[in-house]
This record gives sequence, C-alpha cells and structure tokens, in this order.
Amino acid sequence: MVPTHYYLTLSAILFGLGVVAFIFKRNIITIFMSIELMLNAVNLAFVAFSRALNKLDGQVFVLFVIVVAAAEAAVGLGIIIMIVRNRQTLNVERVDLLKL
Amino acid sequence: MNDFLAQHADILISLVKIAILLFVVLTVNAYLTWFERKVVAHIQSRWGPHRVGPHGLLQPLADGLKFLFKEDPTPAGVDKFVYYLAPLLALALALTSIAVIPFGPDPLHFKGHDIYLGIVDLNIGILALFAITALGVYGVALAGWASNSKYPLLGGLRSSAQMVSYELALTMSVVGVLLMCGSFSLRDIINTQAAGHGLFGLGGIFRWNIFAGPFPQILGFLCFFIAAIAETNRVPFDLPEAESELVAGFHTEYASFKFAMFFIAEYTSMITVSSLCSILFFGGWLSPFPGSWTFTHYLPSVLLIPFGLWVIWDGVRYETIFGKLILPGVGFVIAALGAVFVLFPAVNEFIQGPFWLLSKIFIFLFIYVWMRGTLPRFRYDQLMSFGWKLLLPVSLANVVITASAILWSNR
Amino acid sequence: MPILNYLWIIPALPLLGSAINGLFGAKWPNKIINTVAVGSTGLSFLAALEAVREFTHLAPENIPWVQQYFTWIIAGDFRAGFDLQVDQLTVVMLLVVTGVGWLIHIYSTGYMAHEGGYYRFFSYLNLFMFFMLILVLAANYVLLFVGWEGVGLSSYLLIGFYFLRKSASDAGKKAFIVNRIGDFGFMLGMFLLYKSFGTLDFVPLFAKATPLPADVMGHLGMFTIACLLLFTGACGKSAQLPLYVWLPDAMEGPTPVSALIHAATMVTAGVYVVARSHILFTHAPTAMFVVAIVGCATAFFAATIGLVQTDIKRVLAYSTVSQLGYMFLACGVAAFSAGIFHLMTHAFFKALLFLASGSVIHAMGGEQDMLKMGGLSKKIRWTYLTMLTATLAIAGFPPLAGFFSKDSILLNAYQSDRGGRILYAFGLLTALLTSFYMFRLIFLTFFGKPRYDEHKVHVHESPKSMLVPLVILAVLSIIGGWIAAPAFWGAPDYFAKFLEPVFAQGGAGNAEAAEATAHALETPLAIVAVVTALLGFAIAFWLYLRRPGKPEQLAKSMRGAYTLLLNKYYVDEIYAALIVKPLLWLSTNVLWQTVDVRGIDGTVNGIAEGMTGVGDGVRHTQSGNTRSYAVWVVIGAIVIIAIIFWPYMRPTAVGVVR
Amino acid sequence: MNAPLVVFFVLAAMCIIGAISLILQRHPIHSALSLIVVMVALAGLYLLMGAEFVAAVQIIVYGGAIMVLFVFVIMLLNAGLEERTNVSRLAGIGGIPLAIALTGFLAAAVARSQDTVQAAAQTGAVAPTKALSRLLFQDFVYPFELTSFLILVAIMGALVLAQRENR
Repeated sequence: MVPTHYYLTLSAILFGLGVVAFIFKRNIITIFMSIELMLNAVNLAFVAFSRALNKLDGQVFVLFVIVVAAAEAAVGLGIIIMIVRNRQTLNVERVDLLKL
Repeated sequence: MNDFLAQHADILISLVKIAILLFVVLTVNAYLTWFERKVVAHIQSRWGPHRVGPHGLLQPLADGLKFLFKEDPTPAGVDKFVYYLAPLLALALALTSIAVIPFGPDPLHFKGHDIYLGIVDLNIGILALFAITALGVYGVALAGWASNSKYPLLGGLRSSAQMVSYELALTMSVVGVLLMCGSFSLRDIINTQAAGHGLFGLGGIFRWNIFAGPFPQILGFLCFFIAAIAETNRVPFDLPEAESELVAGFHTEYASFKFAMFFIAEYTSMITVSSLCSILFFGGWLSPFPGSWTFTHYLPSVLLIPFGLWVIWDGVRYETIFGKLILPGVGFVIAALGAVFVLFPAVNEFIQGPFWLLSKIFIFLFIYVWMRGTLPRFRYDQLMSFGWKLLLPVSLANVVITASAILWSNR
Repeated sequence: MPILNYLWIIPALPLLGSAINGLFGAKWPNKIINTVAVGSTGLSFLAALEAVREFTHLAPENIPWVQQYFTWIIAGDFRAGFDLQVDQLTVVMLLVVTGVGWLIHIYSTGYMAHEGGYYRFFSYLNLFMFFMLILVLAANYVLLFVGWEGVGLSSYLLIGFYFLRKSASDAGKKAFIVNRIGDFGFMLGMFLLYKSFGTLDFVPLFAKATPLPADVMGHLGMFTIACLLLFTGACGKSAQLPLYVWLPDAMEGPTPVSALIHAATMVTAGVYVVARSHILFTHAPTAMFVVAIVGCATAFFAATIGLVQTDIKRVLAYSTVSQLGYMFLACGVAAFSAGIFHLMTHAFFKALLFLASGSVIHAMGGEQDMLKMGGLSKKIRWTYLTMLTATLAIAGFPPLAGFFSKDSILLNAYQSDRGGRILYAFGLLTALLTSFYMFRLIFLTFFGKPRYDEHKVHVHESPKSMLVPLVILAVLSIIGGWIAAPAFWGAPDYFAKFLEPVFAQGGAGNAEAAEATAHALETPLAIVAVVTALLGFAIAFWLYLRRPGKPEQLAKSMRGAYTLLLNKYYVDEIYAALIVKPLLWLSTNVLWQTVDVRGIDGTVNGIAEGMTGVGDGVRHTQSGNTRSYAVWVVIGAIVIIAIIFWPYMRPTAVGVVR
Repeated sequence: MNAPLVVFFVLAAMCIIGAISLILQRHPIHSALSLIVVMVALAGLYLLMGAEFVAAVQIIVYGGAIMVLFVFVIMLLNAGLEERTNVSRLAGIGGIPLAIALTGFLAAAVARSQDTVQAAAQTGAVAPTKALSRLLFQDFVYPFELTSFLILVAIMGALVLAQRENR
C-alpha cells in the first residue's frame, strides 16, 4: 500500500514543474501544455484523496476536470490558431501588443 | 531454479503466452497479406501470387526476407527520435491491444495452474482496448510529421483528424452493448450473451447482441464496424495512405523494416477489430446453435477432414514437384487434426470456443479484404461529414434507444 | 346597503374614465370621449345620490359610516388604510363635487369642442374628479393627503393645459410650488398629530382629542401648533394670505377648469380640512383667531384688488379669493356650518359666474379684457341673465343663495367674542366692495356701447351644451340658500341642523349661545347687509353707466392707490425680491458654484486624478508580456496558499514537519 | 519494498522525468510527447490506486483526444524550435525561486497533512465503476449536465475562432 502523502508530494512536485514550465516556456502551445500538466497534478491529488478518504467524489471531480480541460483545449487552440494567423509567431514575448 | 519457477509461475506462464501469441499473430499477419492479395486478385479475376511456392504460399516469407534485408535509408532533416519512435509506437500499441482479447472460455489445466486463452483479462478490458486504440493515432501522426516531407505531413494531419473524429463514433457505438451486458470485461460480455434472452425467445445465435433483445444492436454494429475500418485506415477510409493522392501517405518516407512495422501494425489492428466485432456483437466463442444440438460439436472435424483430403488431392495433381511434396503433407496435417478432434471428445469440447471465435474473426477479415477489393475511396470532406453528421448521431441515437428499451423492458 | 358598502365605486368611475380617455382617447372622435368622460362622472354623481339616499336611512350610531377596503401602508403600529368615510359634511361635499363637476363636464364638451388635446383635457378633468372624491371621502389624514396632492397635480396639469404658452406653463409651476409650501406645513401637522395621538384615522383621533383640555389663548400648545400647520396647508390650497398668489395666475387654464377647480371644488378643500378637523381647532382658540384674522384680511385684501382688474376672469379670481376668505372667517369664528354653507352656495354661483364668463369669452372669440366688451346683453341674452343671477347672488341680494350664507357668516362674526365687531366691519366692507366690482363687471361687459370692432368679432350665443348647465346652476344659486332660510322666522336652520351631528360633537358651545341672541340680531344685520349691497350696486351704476368718463378721472385723481391696486400691491414683486431672488443667489453662488463645483465635483475629479497618478505608476507592471503575467499569477497563488496554510507554517508547527 | 511501491516509484520517476523533459525540450512536439508520457504514467498511478475508470478516461481523453489536438495544431502551424527570448526580466529573475517557493509551500502542507490523511489511507478501496457512475448521474447530475453545456459552448467558440472569415 502506497502512503497517500507520497501521491500528494508527487502531485505537488508535478505542479511545481508545471509552474516552472508555465513561466519559462516561450511557445504558447507549450505554455498551454504546462497548464494541462498542472491540471493533471491536481487530478492526481484528487484521486489520491478519494482513495485515502474512501469516497468516490474525488474521482468524479477528476472527470469534471478532464471535461473542462477538453473544452479549454478546444477553445485555447482555436485562440492560438488565430494568434498565429495574425502575428505569424508562437512566441508569447512577441505577442505583447493589444492591436496591430 | 525450480523453486523460482514455482514462485513466479504466473509470470512465467504469461511470458510463454505472450511469446506464443506473438508468433501466432505475426504468422497470421504474414498469411493475411497472402490471403488479401489472393482474394483481391480473384475479385479482379487475376491469379495473384502464384510463383513463390505452391499457390504462392511462400510469398509472405519472401516479403519478410525482403523487408529484413532491404537497405534502410533515413531521409535528410528528419527528426530522428520521432522518426524511429513512430513505427515502434504503432506496432507496440497494435500488439498490446491483442493482449486483452480472450480466445476461449475454459482454461487449460497444467500442473495445477489454470491457463486461460488470452494474456490478461482486465475487468475494464474494453476500456483498456479503447485507450490503446486512442494512443494508436500517434504512430501515424508522428510518422507523418517526423518524415519532414509534405505528403507524409498531409497524411499525418488527415489521419490524426480522421482517427480522433471516428474514435467518438467507435466508443459511442459500443455503449449500447455495454448497457446490455453491464460490464467492461470482454469475458463477461460474452457470457451474458450466452445467458441473455434471445430474439423471439430463441437460443443460440439469437442471443448474440446483434439480435438479442431488448434492442438488437444492429445499428451499433454497423457504426462500430465502419468506425473501426476508419480507425484502422483501411479502404474505403484509407486516406492517410491514399496512393493516388499522397504517394503512400504517412509512411512514404519509411522503408524496409520500419515500413514493415506499420504494415504489421495495420494488419494486427485489423485482427483486433475483427475479434472485437465478433466478441461484442456476435457472441465471441459462442456457437450459433442452441446448446442442445451437441452434434454440431463435430462441425470442426466435419470441415477440416474434407478440406485436408481436398488439399492432398490438389497437391497430388499439382504441377511443380515442390507442390507435389508439400501440399499433401499440409493436407494430411489438417485431416489429422480433424481426426484428433473426432477421436478425443475432451479436446473437441475444448476447441469449440476457439473454433467459433476464430471462424468469426476469419469472416470479418474476409469482409475487410472484400471491401478493399470492391469499394472506392471517400473524399476527405465526405469522410469528415460522414463521420460527424451521420455516424456519430446514429450511434448516439442507438445509445438512447437502447437505454430506454432496457428501462422499458425491466420496469 | 349596496352602494355604501361599495363606496369606492364613486371615485373609481372617474378614474376609469380618465384611464380610458388618457390611454386610448388620442385617436377617438370627440363623441366617444364625451360619452366616456361625462358618462363616468354622471354615473358617479348618480352613485353619490344613491349613497346619500341610503345615508339618510342610516341609524345615527352608524354615523360616521366608515368602510375599510385595504391596508395601504403598515409600518410598526402605524396603519394607513384605503378607508372611506361618510358623514353629513362628506355628503355636502360629495354632492357639490359630483354635481357641479358633472355640470361642468357637460359645459366643457361645448366649450372645448374646438380645442386641441380634447381627450387629454377630459382625462385630466376626470383624474381631478377622482382625487377630489378621494379627498372628501377619505377617513384618515394620509388618504386625504393623497387626494390633496392629487388635486394639486391635476390642477397643475390643467393650468398648464396650453403648455405651448409660456405664461400657462409658468402659472402651472407657480401653483405647484406655492402649494408645496402649504403642503409642507400640512405634512408637519400630520406628523405632529400622529406623534401626539398615535393615529391619523379621523374617528379615533377626534375621539381621543375631544376630552383633552383646550389650549389657553395666546399659548402655543400642541393643538395650536398642529392647527396652525394644518391651516398653512389650507392657506396654500385655498389661496389665503400670504399664499394666494397662484390663484389669479391659474386663470391661464381653460375657463371650465377655473370654474371647477379654482372656484367650486379644489380651492375649498382648505375650508373642508379646517371644518373636518374642527375639533382640533376648537381646542386651539389661538389658531381659530388666526384663521379668522387671515380669512377676514384675505377677503378684504382680495376684494380691493378686484376693484380695478380689467380681465374678466381675474376679477372673478380675486372675488374667489375673497369669498374663500369669508369661509375661513366663518370657520375662524367657529361657525363651521355657516362656512360650509357658504362653500356650497359659493360653489354654485361662482361656478356659474366662471362658466358664464367663459360663455362671454367664447362669444367674444377669446377676448378677456372687459374694456374691449360692452353692450352684450342683447346679443347673448341667456348668458347675460344667468350671469346677472349669479351676480345678485354673490352680491347678497335676497332671496338668493349668497344672501343667506353671507348673512349667517356676518352674524356669527358679529357674535364672536374676540374682536367680533372689527371682523364684522371688515366683512361688511368686503361685501360692499364685492357688490361694487361684480356690478362693475356686469356693466362693463353687458351695457354701454360696444367697445370692440363689430366686423372682426361677430358675437354669438353659446351652444346648448353650455347653456343648460348655466341655467341649472342659475336655478341652484337662486334656491340654493333657502334650506337655511327658516332661520329668519325663528324656525331652525335646516342646513345647520343637518350638519349639527358633525359639529356638535366638538362641543362648540357658541352654537347654542348664538341661538339666543340670533333672532334679536338676525333682521337688523340682514337689512344692513342688503343696504350695503345696494350701495355697491349704486356706486357701480353711477360710475359706469351714468358717468362713463368718471373712473378714469378717479384713477387719475388718486393715481398712487390706483396703480398700487392695479399691480396687486406688488405682492408678486415683493415675493420675488424677498424670497425668489435670495434663493436663486444662494443656489447659484453657494450650492452650485461652491458646494457642487468645488466640493462634489472637486472630490470626484480629485479621486479620478489620484487614480490617474496611481495608474501611471502601476501601468509599467502591465508590460503586455505574458510571461511576466504568469509570474504575477504565481505570486498571487503563493500568497493565497500562504494565507490558507498559515497555521501549518507557524514555527511551532515546523518542528512536526518531517 | 513491496510491489506496489516499486511500481509507484517507477511511474513517479516517469512522471517527473517527463515533466522535466517537457521543460527542457525545445521543440513543441517533443514537449507534447513528454507530456503524453506523464499522462500515461499518471494513468498507471490511477490504476495503482484502483481508479480504473479514471485511468481509462485519462488515457482516452487526455492521451487520445486533447494531446492529439495539440499535436495536430503543432503540425498544422508547423511550429519550429522555440526561440529563447528574454524580454521579461521579471520571469528571468523571479521565476525559479517563486516556483520553488510554491512547491515548497505545497510540499510542506502535504507533509503536515500526512498524519491526518494517513489514518484513513489504509482503507483505500477499489472504485467500482458502477458506484462511480451512480455518483456521477445521481448526486452530481446537475454539474454533469452543466459540463455538457460547457462543451457545447466550447465547440461553438472553437468554430467561431478557427473559421476563416470569408470576406
């Protein structure tokens, strides 16, 4: 049996790495991925708790999170496509104007 | 040594099972290519492979050798890692998906171990299968992207879009079956089909999900089969590798063994899909006849012995010496198998399940080949609109109807 | 008793008519609008008649008859309900309002036939009827105040009916604003009453008030203050000094409006309120005295102004003010029934006068200046006769209505123990003036040779719809007073008898006291009054028919007085100088320039500028660089987590972390 | 060192390595692949915790749909290597310490919370999919329907965003 706080620590570490990626990547798509990474870390925590407390609500929440992530990916990637169409770049540091 | 074996017997057994399954699957793949070429040839009124070995039976070996020893160029400017990863991914996933399929009902008893046919029996088998299929996209997509060439890229784009959109229909069309069987485990699904209440209260074939009440899954089956064909990039959905448009699609830049991997992956997934079809909708290893008709248990031998005799006769009057030597032997083996089944009832009982399952799989494979030989290819927009506007709604409707039918039946 | 249980029908009918006309009337032909307006008021008149019939059959213990329909306001222990009440006083008012109102509606259909906004006019008129009926039927001060404000509103709307004419809209505003002053006092009065009695419903309030000791003369007790405040409101509504200034200007409205609102009904609301709360007044002799003084003063004052006015309607307006003064004089000397009596008769003949003058104006094609009239008696005979009747009535010639009412007022004034003689003297003087300027009006309008261009103006008699009400009112103003006539030959005065249950409960002892000396004084005083009236007639006759040039000479000879009167004692100018100008200055220089511009705007702008400054500083954090934003997000997350896990982060807890 | 623990550490190592390589890789595709590794490993962890359904959904939706979408977009936009610009000084200076601080906070919180959570941890049971679905469709049915609306809106938004305005 793996103690719960192992999972929690792992999820904390993953989250931290996600934050690092979130800050240090310049490519919009990658930044988006790092957000997904953070979401996954949170999911891990959810599942760990649901196992620890022996209640399924955590897993239900994971499902919701996944759904939201899917929706977010659809819209976000649409936005990214628009950005690239208008700015011809994926580098967030080059996309710092409100309008062209 | 022995005690180690004793301790980790289950691990050992599964290893052995894996090895055997691998061998069988690969061989079947090889001969599937031969079979396909033959059938398509006869559809197009040709002879097909006829030179290498009698009836070209050794053609697959020749192809295999060619794949192995052919030069393997790596195009310039490809992303090496991904370029090598893609075919491995494809093949690995395809082979993994076979692992969850159970091939027979009752286990072999060997030194006090029950050895089931089939490597693992997950209680989320079908979900696992879908998970693996879902990942299957990457093989194609990455291959297309990594080749750093335009036709593969187009092929990769097309395939990723196509697979993602048909995966929905695939999953949805199965939900009906899951509702009726109430389990993710393939074994349970088959068993419920044995027990379920059949159409017109009849037994046997009428208890299979395709016919069984409360709502026959014919719609579900059609959606599933079409979507599955699309998933496996077969005609008429083979746009990722459309020769006439994209040279060879995503594997244009692949040669020799890496190409072979894609090839094997494709045929393996064909087998997987066929077995899924037969398990989900056609009662897996169940016999189409009512259990009371025990005489049908002799059907395998009744089929095998005449076939073997025919092969012998055919070999005897075959023109090449080689053929005269080989074919009678093969025929004898087949006939002997039939004889064994007749003589040993235990063996006969044991092989009933596998026999039916394999024959169903064989029929579906034949349908695959048949379609390949006859149907034209979709246009890309047609493909998309078909998938989204027809297949998905129909399978959703199927889910709704099935659910309400079940509710209505056990109210 | 059906209608008494459904009293609300009486006001509801005009409201319905008003709503229908106001909402849908715009496209309709005049006929339909007439039907709706006149029909609704007529029906409510019939309903009122029926109500009175049933009222007469009521057992005395059921009077006053109060109906509670629904609770309108309820706050703490304060309840103001939509309660209607009927007693003798209400009956009189009800009949006057609905009856005269109905006649005037009929008259208006003829008078307004060629005006624009026909439906609008009748919608307003019906609305006025509704509010007036609420006012007279109300069973508590709050609902009464609703009607009070409502009639103010409708009068505002109707004065400004020709709102394209600036003078009209100004007059409307003036009326409204001046009334606000009075209403303010009225509200304060209500608050004080509620504070001291805990209710504003008439019946319990008066019941509580009756046993209390009255304030002593010249001492400001609660009663006195409350009554004075209420009286302020009455002054506003009933155009008494010093708040009368709006009424003359109100003549900008159509003549039927002047007749209905500014002569017959609304302006008498003040008198009604004073009479209604007579119990309070009888407990406040000081207030009573004030009322008497103000009434008397107003009567005389307005009459003097009326002497020299040349605009026919203005003459009538000032006459109205002075007659209202009479009524207050009556109330002031505790002769409430006399006041109400005069209210009724005045409603008849003053409405008649206005309507007749309206008919004259109609005939003259909109001309209102008497100096441009003359010799109309032949051309418009009916108008002439009716108007003559009204004049005789108001001048106090027996046996017309005005004679009896005015006579009883003077009698009561004479009898009153505080300065009675002086009040009487002024009353008599006013009577003289009244008869003078009324006959002056008649002579200028109907006699002498025409002073207008015969070719331009072709004089014509008014249509039936206008004449019929005139005739009816004429008849009323002849016989209207006879119900009080028997007082002369000692028989009881029916009107006073009828109202007695209302006013007796105040324990107004002087009513009985009067009885004794009444008969002794009755005849001589009456004779004096008649003589006065005749005198006024004679002067007018002499000045305006015998010696037509004389008035100018007079005016020249005493120019100062003449111009003073002609400019109405410069009251408007004085008000402008004393009140309006300072107010304007205050609001312009202090409130606007200092408080608003410097203070409020300054604060707002200052804040805005401060924000701008802050923004300039903080702006640089918004570099538009997403990565920096990411860092900010992270910082925020850290802060939040730090807050949440603070208990865990305490050094004591650190030891446990392994 | 029992078998689940071994599996856990293997999978955890996969996760962390994948995440790190997500950061280090310069090409979006490689980052995507690393992320896929992380997700698959997470699915393994879910299986280890007995959340089979969640594991399957994790792979099907995340691995099979969302990440495919990412890869698809990367291929569509033909994204090249990432250019390491350094416009944001704030990120350059504050990035690492902040991230470490955040992780530290979280880890500390977890460590403190362990003994409380630990108590219940032993009774960690396998989640039967039936129970899960019952929960999902009975207790959480309204949120569930809301998510369907969310999806609908997201689809429309994606369409509006991605379609070329044909002028």
